Amino acid sequence: MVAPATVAPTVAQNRTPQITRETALHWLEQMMLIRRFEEAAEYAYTQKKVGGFLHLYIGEESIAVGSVAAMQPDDDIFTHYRDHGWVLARGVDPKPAMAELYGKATGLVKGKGGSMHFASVEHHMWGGYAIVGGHIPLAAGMAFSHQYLKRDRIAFCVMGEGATNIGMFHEALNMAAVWKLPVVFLVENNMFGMGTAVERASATSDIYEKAAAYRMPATQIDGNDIELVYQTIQEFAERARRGEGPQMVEAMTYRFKGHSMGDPQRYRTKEEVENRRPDDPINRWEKKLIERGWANDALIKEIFTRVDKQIADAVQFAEDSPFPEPSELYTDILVEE
Amino acid sequence: MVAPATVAPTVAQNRTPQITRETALHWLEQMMLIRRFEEAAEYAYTQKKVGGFLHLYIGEESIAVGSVAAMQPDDDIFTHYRDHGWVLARGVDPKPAMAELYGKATGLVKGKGGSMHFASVEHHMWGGYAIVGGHIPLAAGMAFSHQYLKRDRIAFCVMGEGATNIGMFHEALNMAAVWKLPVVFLVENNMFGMGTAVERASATSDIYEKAAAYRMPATQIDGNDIELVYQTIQEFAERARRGEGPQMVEAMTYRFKGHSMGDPQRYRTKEEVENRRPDDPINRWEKKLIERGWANDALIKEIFTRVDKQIADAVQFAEDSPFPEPSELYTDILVEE
Amino acid sequence: MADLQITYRDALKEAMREALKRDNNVVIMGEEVGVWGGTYAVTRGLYDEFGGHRVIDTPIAEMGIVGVATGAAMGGMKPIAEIMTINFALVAIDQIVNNTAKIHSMFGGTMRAPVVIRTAAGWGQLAATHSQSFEAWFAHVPGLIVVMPSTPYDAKGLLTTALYSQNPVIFIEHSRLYGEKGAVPEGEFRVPFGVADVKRAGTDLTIITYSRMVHVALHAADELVKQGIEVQVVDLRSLRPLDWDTVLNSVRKTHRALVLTEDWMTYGVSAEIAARISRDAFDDLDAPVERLTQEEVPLPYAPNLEQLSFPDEARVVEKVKAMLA
Amino acid sequence: MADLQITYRDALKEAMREALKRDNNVVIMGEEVGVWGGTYAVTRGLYDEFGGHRVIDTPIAEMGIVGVATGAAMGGMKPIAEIMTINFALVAIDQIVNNTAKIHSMFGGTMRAPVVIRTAAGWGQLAATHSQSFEAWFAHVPGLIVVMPSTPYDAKGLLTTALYSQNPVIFIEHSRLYGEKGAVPEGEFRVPFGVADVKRAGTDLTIITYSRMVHVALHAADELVKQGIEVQVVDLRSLRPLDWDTVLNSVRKTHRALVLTEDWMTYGVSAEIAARISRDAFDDLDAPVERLTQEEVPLPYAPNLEQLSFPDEARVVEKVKAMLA
Ligand SMILES: Cc1ncc(C[n+]2csc(CCOP(=O)(O)OP(=O)(O)O)c2C)c(N)n1
Ligand SMILES: Cc1ncc(C[n+]2csc(CCOP(=O)(O)OP(=O)(O)O)c2C)c(N)n1
Ligand SMILES: [Mg+2]
Ligand SMILES: [Mg+2]
Repeated sequence: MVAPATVAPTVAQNRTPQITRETALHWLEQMMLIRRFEEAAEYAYTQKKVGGFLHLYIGEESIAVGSVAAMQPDDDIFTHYRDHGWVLARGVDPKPAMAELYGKATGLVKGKGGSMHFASVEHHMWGGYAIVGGHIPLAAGMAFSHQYLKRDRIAFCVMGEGATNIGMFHEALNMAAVWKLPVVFLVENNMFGMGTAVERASATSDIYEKAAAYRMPATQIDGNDIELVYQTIQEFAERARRGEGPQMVEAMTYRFKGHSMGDPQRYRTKEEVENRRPDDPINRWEKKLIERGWANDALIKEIFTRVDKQIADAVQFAEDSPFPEPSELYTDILVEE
Repeated sequence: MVAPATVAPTVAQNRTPQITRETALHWLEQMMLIRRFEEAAEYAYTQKKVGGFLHLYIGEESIAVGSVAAMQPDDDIFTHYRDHGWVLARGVDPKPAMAELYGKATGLVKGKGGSMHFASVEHHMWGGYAIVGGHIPLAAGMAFSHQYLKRDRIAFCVMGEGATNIGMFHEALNMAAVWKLPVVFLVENNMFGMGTAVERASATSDIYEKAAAYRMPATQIDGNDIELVYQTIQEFAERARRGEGPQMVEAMTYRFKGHSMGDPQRYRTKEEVENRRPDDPINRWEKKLIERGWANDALIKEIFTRVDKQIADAVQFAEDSPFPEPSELYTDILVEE
Repeated sequence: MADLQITYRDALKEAMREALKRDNNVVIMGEEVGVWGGTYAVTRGLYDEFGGHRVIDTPIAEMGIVGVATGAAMGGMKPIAEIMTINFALVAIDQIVNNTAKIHSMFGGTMRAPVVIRTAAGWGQLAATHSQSFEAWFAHVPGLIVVMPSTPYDAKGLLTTALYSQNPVIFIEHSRLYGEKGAVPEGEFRVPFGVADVKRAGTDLTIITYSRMVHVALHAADELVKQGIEVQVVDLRSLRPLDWDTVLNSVRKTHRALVLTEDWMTYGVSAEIAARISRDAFDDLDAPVERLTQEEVPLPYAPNLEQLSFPDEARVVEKVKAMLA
Repeated sequence: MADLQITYRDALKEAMREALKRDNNVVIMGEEVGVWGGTYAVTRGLYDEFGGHRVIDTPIAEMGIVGVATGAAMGGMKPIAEIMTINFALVAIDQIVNNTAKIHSMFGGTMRAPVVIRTAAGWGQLAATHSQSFEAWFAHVPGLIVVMPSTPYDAKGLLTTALYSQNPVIFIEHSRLYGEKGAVPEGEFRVPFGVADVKRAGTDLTIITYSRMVHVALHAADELVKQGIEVQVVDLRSLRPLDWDTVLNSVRKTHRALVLTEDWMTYGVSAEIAARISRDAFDDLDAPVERLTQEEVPLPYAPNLEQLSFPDEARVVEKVKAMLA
């Protein structure tokens, strides 16, 4: 008989900062951009200008922003339907992003994908996918192409903790490990898959333990600590890039909003959510910047005002854009040849 | 970063024998019955009396016989297409078993299943299944019914090491662990999935390590040591029965024949196979019986002769039996109601 | 007993509640069926009433859900496995087709797997992977019963039949019908499988349809009446088994048939219906059997494109008029 | 260049070998494609010739195989994913339908996933889960190309086209055709998608079919000739896209159509073909379109029952004669 796997985080949590003030401020701005983008999206949803499912990333922004900062620009990202943060962190213009939510022709993918399918190939952001776990083998496949074609690129695969219970996750991790593919699996453990708390759905609540089945290096970190995210992803990405095979990072976080719009949230109390507020990654980072003397209230206000303007412009752009031509219904089904 | 899971076998390999001479001789007879049954089946296949796929268990008989000895008669077994050994070990008459191979109306399942789908509900043997991994959730479901209905029964799920790379395996293990279902997962690691050596297909060649992802007790044993199989299954079955949740046993073994009939076996050398011969579980058990003074050559010969007779009768029965009526093509599709 | 005006959603819930009450072997398992109350609120309240051991939240693992439910059914239970939407049935389809549908036949009739697999079709700016119709796939498979109710009455009656059945049933609801109200008798009653329902009598043309499209057909029929055209609307209710007599009798009366479905046309449900009518009513038809279906595209998100993808009342009216012109 | 008499198996292998030679982006991945040489020996020799980095053995993980191949295709490669038999495509079908088929459309045309998914249909006492035909399912899905060649010539030409295509192709071979010989030109050539082939000209009746059933039809036609009946045999070659002109022109000539397939009838391929002919050739038909298909049962193992399940030459002859009587 066996003891459960003894896997444990090793990334030093107390490193000296390796980033410049400029970077630090940029991260704050990016996180706030994501936050405001989603708040605007939420509002537009209540106005029935955005439809379908809308999964907000509010409270988790540090993971996308910290991770992207640690990547090379031509590393490839695959994520799930909770994808706004990843696209914006990657530097995609909020205008086509907002237009995509509005289902407009000027949207990121011409209004064909909506919230769940943001993508920008030019930014090596290969999209949000809406079948839980379905994108995990795709990311492994992209990594396969890098390895095969001897490209100095790696793939990132972002998913929720709930996705680690579906078979596709395991098939992809095993194949990645057998072939030593350059891919980092990044689990955003926000404690719930829809309304199901992690411990009710997964035999282990510490998702990084699952990497042991594939002898894959793995760690669990505080995902709301943006600097730690950055350092950890750097470390694990380097390992993958050096040919040490796939890696896993589990970033602990919390989703402040419902799973999607219209979630009755019977599965948690208002108090539980309120108790997590101090953990808001944006507030935490703000505080840290002030502590370090890198920012003051005035500067922060200036940044946030800039963000507000950008989002207002994005909304205006989306509002003003036309819907796709009816003929677009029949395009892009097959590549013409 | 993490070290790989530190799971390790704990079953004492040197226990004093807990079985009687009578049991020991019965095991020898059962193993030989399986062996001869399959040799007869192989011959019938070359005669084109048996068709389709025929997956032989030759060299692995100790796992089925030792395991079944450790079960209660109403514990439920699910296995894959390499199922002859399990059905015979469970005490099913070789006559309808052989008739099933012949596709006769008197077969175990009326000639509708063939080699891959042996079953006998009366013996709590729920069948061989031919989609790799497909039966694993079924066994968990049977265990679910035992737990829900408060029945003092447990389920056994037998599979090859190759099946542990498919998603269904992981979904079922996780669900079994979350719900603490009374099920024992028994992996027959015969070193190959068809022609793919375990280390070419699985990130870990020690399959029992995969249980760590589900915090599931697991062990790896020499599956060709029938007594060890018996002791281990007893121990793990008891744990499952006591409500300690799912368990995993990995039994190391070796398949002497090709994967199915007509396997060119390009993936291993003749020498490799010959080098494993001393490990033949029947020979090993014979020797041990003689060592213990429980048998001599004459007695063994007597047992084998009895087996030969039984198999000859089974073949005769199969030969003499009629094919199903043509109208049987349309029966058993839906339960009539 | 009196009829109640209740929603399709509540009709389904009532059928399940009655089953949970009368039969301890019945359990519901699926994602968010318990604490959440079902993403479409169909199971809301059942977790509180019957407890977490009867209304069971599962991990996101559809193969596991269907497989475990099937194994439990083999062990004597009567599980309802909920697959949140029919799109997610794809990850479970091997279990459905190779296990659930075949347990009985593959083992020569010695076992049964009477699972009810409930799932929801539908759409609403959910884009390409979340707006699909796969009923033709399931209905292609011997060993399965495939049901697609259109009204609260049928929903409850058919689900009750499913919950008494010894066979595996794929029960496909429609997310856009959950709020639809209709008259439903109090207490238990059954609607048999394989019995189509003439939802509206008419003489000029038969529309053969099922699920949400029944309503589109009925609205179109109301409009057509104003233009002097009397359409008969046949609701298939179950796609497997198919009630062929009702369809044929109707077409023999009206001499014209339109098959109306929400799935893709090519190799879809409408193909089978049209092929059969064309053959069996060859001498009775005054015009070719026509089909009106979803446009053959992966559904885009943009609301205007989505609207263009499905047959609506106006398009049905237009089509019927063209067929009678 | 001269024609060679080679098998369907070798024709497929040649198409792959040429692709592996000309295009470094081409790899083959699947279970037992490498060291074993393919369970049906289609890839035999390619591992030795091109190495394990081009001809790649995988774990038993069909979702993973298709997903990885699709991701690699998005990364610029041209992978051939082999699914050992079409039955195992069920565990991978979510990847095929929700990823491979939709990558291009769902992201507004900004990405491509030009994977070739090769798999084998077939049977031979393999029982219920190993003897199925799912071509109707795949052909139902916009975004996929579905090919089912019947001859070595078509096999090589269509696979070559697939290997140049920028779209995902489901390439369904037939295990009972691998040994079939036929004339195949040396070197590279292509057979386009969506072009049916009149495998035999005739005037009395059109048989529309594909894959192995083409041979059954041709044998039946030989027999029928002796009885004075001239049958035209149309081989669809690809089920999606469908070459409708060739089918219609043939039926307009013969006025009678029989659709012959190896899949189950209800909601199967034959339904679409029959429905379309019935509509588009409504005034040209002298008799209803008939269908001859596999019996609608999970295939039993017993050889006599299996034999009864599939249309054979005799049954085709009988059916054609009945249609002309
Ligand atoms: C295969 C599949 N099953 C179910 C769903 C419905 N669903 C969408 S998101 C979700 C929860 C996923 O949770 P997690 O992976 O933790 O990500 P999070 O939403 O928490 O970020 C579920 C069940 C789906 N989209 N796909
Ligand atoms: C889903 C699926 N994929 C592929 C196959 C073909 N197949 C049959 S047996 C087998 C190997 C299984 O190996 P293992 O699980 O180790 O069992 P063993 O045969 O060695 O006892 C394969 C690939 C299958 N039956 N099902
Ligand atoms: Mg989550
Ligand atoms: Mg094996």
